[in-house]
Amino acid sequence: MSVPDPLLVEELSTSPFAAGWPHRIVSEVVPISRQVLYPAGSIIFEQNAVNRDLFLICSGLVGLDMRVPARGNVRILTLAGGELLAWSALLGDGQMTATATALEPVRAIAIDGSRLSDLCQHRPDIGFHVMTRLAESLSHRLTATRLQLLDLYSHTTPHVLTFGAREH
Amino acid sequence: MNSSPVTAPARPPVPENPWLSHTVRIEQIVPEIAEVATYELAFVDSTIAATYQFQPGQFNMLYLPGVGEVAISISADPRSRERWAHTIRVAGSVTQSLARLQPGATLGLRGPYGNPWPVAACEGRDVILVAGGIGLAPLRPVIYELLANRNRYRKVTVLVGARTPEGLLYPGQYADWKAAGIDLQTTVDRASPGWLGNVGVVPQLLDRMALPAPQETVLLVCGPEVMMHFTVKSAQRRGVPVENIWLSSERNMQCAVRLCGHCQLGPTFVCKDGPVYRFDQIAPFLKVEGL
Amino acid sequence: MSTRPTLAVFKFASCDGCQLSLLDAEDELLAVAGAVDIAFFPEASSRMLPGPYDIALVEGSITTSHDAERIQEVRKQSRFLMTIGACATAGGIQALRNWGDTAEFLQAVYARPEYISTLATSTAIADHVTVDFELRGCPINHHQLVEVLSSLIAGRRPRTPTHSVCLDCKRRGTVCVTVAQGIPCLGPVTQAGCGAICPAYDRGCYGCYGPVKQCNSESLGDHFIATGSTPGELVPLFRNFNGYAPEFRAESDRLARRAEGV
Amino acid sequence: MTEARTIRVEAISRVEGEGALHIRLQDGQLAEVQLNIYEPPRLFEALLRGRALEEVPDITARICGICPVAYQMTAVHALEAALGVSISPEIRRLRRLLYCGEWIESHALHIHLLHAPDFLGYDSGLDMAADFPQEVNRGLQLKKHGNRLLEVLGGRAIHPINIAVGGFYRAPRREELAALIPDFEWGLQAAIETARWVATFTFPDFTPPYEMVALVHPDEYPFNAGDLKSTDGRTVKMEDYEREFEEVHVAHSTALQSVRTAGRTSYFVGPLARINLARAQLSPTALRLADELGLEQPCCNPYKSIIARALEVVHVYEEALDILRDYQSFRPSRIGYQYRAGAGSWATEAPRGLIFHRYSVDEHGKVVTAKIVPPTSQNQLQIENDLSTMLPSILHEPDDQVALKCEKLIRSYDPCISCSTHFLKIHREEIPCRPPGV
Amino acid sequence: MSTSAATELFLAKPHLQQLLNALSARGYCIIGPTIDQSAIVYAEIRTVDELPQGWTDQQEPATYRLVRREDNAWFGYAVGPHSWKRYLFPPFATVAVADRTAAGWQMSTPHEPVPKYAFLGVRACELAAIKIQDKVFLEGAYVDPIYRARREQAFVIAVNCTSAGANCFCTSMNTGPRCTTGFDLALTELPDAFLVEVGSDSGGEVLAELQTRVADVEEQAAAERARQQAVSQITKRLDTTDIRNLLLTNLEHPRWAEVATRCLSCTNCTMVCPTCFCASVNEVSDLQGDHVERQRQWDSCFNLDFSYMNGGHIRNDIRSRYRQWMTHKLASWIDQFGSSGCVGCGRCITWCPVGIDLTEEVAAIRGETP
Repeated sequence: MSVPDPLLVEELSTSPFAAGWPHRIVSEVVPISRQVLYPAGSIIFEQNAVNRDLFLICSGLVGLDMRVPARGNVRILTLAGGELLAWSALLGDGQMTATATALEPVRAIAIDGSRLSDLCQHRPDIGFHVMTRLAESLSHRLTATRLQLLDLYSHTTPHVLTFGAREH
Repeated sequence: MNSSPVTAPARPPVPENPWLSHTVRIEQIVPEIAEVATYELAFVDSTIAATYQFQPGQFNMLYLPGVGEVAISISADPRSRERWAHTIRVAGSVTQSLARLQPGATLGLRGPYGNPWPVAACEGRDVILVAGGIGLAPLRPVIYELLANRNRYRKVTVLVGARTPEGLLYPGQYADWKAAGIDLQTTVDRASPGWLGNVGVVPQLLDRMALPAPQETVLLVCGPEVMMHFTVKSAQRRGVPVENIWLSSERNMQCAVRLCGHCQLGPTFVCKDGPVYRFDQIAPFLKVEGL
Repeated sequence: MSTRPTLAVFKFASCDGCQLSLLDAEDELLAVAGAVDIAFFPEASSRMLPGPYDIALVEGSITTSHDAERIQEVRKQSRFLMTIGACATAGGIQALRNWGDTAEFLQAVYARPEYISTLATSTAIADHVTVDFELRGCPINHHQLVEVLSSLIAGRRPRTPTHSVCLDCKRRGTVCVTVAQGIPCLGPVTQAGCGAICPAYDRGCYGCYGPVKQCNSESLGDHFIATGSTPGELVPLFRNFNGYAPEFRAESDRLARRAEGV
Repeated sequence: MTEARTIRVEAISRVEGEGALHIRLQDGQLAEVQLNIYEPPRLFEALLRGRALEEVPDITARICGICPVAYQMTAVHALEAALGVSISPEIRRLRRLLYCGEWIESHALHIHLLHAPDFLGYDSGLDMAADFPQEVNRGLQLKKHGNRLLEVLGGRAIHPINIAVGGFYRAPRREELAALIPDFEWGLQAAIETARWVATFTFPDFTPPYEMVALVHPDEYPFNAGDLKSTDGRTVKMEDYEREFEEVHVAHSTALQSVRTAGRTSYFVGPLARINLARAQLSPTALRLADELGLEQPCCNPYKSIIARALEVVHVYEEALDILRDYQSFRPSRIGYQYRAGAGSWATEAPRGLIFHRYSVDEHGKVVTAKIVPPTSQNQLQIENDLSTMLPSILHEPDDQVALKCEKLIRSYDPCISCSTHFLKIHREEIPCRPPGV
Repeated sequence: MSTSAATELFLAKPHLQQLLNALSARGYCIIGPTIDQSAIVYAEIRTVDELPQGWTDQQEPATYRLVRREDNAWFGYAVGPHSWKRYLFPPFATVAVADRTAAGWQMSTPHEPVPKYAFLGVRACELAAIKIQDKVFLEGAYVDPIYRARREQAFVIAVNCTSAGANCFCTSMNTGPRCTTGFDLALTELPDAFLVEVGSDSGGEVLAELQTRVADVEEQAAAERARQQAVSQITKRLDTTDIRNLLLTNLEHPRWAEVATRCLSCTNCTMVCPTCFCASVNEVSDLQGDHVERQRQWDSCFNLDFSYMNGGHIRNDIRSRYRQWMTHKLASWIDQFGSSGCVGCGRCITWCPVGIDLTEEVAAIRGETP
């Protein structure tokens, strides 16, 4: 295990994910984390592929696309700095539900999902902090998705009759 | 170069008959997005044109004789002296009929009415404008005002959400606004092919923003009620005080002069106490379904 | 002028009163006739042009299998199909058969009932085809008809008042016959449009314009019972010209069950 | 080999309600004439059973939107007969006034919008308005007067709401009726002009022998009182109506028809019958005008019904003005009554002719049986007979001309098919009437 | 002589006709109580014979009956189905007209003659109601010209209540039954006379033309007893303690749903209410659409379409509409106009076809009744 990158420690501890955590917990997570960079246009992971990393986006925009039969790739969400990506790496079996593409140069912290999971399992204090932040993030995501579902800007076009229209 | 700020004009003399409209002519119709167009209106009577002033956030009653009247926010530059822009979406009888008119046609206009956006309260502060859909129209006069006196305000951010990229209002002006020192971000609920920008709802843009001085940040929100609700929640979570949050509300508007009773929202009349409210003034009533 | 919308008037089981309302708009009739192209209106004109039509006014309810087919054809030929009156909108007075035994009804009226072709029910046009707009009334009000036609000619969606008869009574200064005289009146649950005539003539409203939106017929029925009416007496009050409109139907059925002690 | 020719008018226009005409010829000879009424049955007589007798005027009005008052008047009189109610002279006068309103609106409609176009060669009164604006507008004004009178007195023109067993729910205030007087004074003059105008039309030479029947009263023009008189000299009391007239199935016909019981012959009702039988009771102006216009006495040309109708309009304007000028509001507007089991029948004169109702009621005020014979039912066999008489002389003409001439003849009767409570298309198949679950 | 500042004058009963004559001579159209449609309504009257002499009204929730009094009092009733707002804020009025000209639409104000009304028989609660409507129509940033024109010309003759109806609760609202302000003349009825109080200069001028004299002490005492009788007959109460906050903090109270099972949303309460001022404007045009009148008519928050917006209804059930009406009347009115919108006349209780009693509803929200 290499010496912790001080920049990584700084980045992680000021991120919304780990902000406010006790140092001892951050320092447990740092060793299983690494900085990653994705050039614009590159694919971070593919739908249905297995990905073992949980990403904490530091900067840049990531598009999440889902394949829909007959419609191709549909972008369902974009994520940006401060947001979590690929939570299935921690909660699921690592199979990704969407394809993530870097729409801009993306800088992120990748946390090894299986080791984080182990850590959470053995260290309930770490588990509590990680899962709380994950739950918050998911809760926001769920609210946002609900708002999207509400289709707030749609409106039914009134029945317009076009014959005999007269100028006023 | 700065021009003078928009000061509250001396209240125009109360008309003898508050229902009486002035005749305005459609000078130009600018198609914006699907079913939305901006109508540039000019008073036929030049003496009225000379005295007519409005403040950002106020609305006019546009009247099509035989069809009816509708409240439309003024989306013009508050310094307009000849033409007053109204961005209108086809939604009901009046707007349907308006959509069939051509430049040169006349209609009635009375106003301006209602409480304006608190432009003075924005001075020296970070300003965030959040607009959803057609909600950008009532905020556009504020943008004109902020741009005209850009140095009076600190960071100015405009967050615009729409259903689709095609639903983003005034796209042709974004580059100018950005060039003039506004951080403008857009997001859509549903991406179209080729859209490379944000996908997601507009409160998420606010979530991502760095708010270095939330206490010194003013938030002006206009859009569907639910969108405003979540935007305000997000801002409150980030520490923006309720007294710095303003939003523009909507109700059935008939007289616009607090005489007909239609537009009540809790103990307020939207035509008189709104449409722009300080959030804490109506917060308890926005929560109640069917109020 | 070819840009004038074409108008057609179709009749099903009815009394003709609603289409007559158009001819009763004496002051506006010639103007209407100038603003639309009357393509099919047998009651008024021998000229009967084939469809399609821009505006179809449909009077009457569906009571025969032939009419059930004919309305499909009318729908196909019509861009904007508007029902006029209680028969077309709710089945009309002839929908009373829907609660009875139509075969027995026929026997009561005709010496040779076996010759008669009819359905057992009288149903609204909307039960058969999509209806774009319903103009209520038994009969419709010709001012409303002209207003709706004007709005269609002008290309806007027609709107007619959706408030209760009570509001119109109060506007015209009529004293409530239920409160002041104890006369059961359907005004509170009936849609306005007639001009609130009956109470102005010292009698209760009998619901010519059908149920007002979100009407609370049950509360009204219960109140009449609490103030001395029997459920049985109230059944026919709800079960008449618009008796088969869902809200009135539910209330008359509820009262009928109460009358029977169910 | 025989050659068959069939002429059909699928929808007779400018009549109220829906009917068709089928003419079948066999070897050039007229084989069958059918006035085919396809107005769907609405079963009023059945659905009246069990309803409160107070509802009868409201419900029977819905038989016909053109002449609802005729149904209401006949119903209330028949029910009053069943209950033993005598109405006051004030109520009687108001009822005459109400009938004036209906006659004006119905006659003005028929003359100007439905019938005159036949004489002047138009598809409709609306088309005719382009060339005869003054006449059509005058007609609309007259019609409007009739409707306004119905509105003041009845609450509304179609299906009035103020007609009660025993009288009126509310007697109008004096001012309400007095406000109509200026219009009616104008209307009387306009009605005279209309009569003079229609008398100038060219009438086909067609005068079959008719038995005409109308209600005749010694002191008043036929409305809602009197005895039934026939041009054959007989007089029938109202209560004997069902002995003298009956509704029958005729083998070759598609509809129920009312006939003289004796001999099962047709008879003629309506304006022409009334003028022929009660010319002396016409108002002074109408009577003078009848003489001025040279209307024969008796007149047996059905096409000249339009003149009779126009004279009746003059009459009712004059009568209405008399009533309006003398009117004072009164109480009670409605005579009280006790329920009792019984039966009553009555006949009145609808604009288009005699109408008859009979009801029996129980001691709780509920209808037990109802019988309604509308005017068109009484004229229908006569119309068919007329067609049979006329057709041989025009059969050489093309089908469309034959059809048009038949339609014109039918229209002169102002048939009101909607009120054919039991006119139907009969087909010889039994259709089960009870669907599952009912 | 009474210590009261106002001197009461004695007017023999038959001489009330002199007052009507004096007002007619001044060009007033006199509106007063009279019997029509089985009720005491406000309509144009010319003589005192048209007053409901010897009649009274018996009121209960959803019930109003005209009954004979034992005496022949001329003003011996409570309040009827009509209120004066019918005359000051007419149910129909044309607010503007538009005409299509070669130069486009021209909008103008219709100039209709303004009726000059004298109101006879205005009760204390009704004076309070007029005062409330004054605030609505005259004291905001915008003035209603129709109301103003009528109001400015109106001559008000108040009549003190000497009896009260079962639905009266003016004492709870501090609006009566004594007429204290807002009238030109105020009468108190005695068996054979009226004691008259002058409330304005024009009232004094008119009164000067009548045959009056100063009332003696006994007469004044009798008048006071008569007025006190009304106070003692009032049994209905509405507890107004902190009512604004009570209602505005109970917007989700289960009682709203309960009352919605009874409420017909028929608008009767709002129509008979002497202070309700909601209206809507309709376009009335000829078929060519070249001449358009904008017609204002009474509207009600109980109408579904009242809150129509963008294809939906904000108040889409009876619960929210009843809540809107009652919270507006009793609570948010205070925010808007500085006083309650209720004057305690009880009309909304009498004329509700199913007898909903707002005093009971308030009590229920207070938790005072089951």
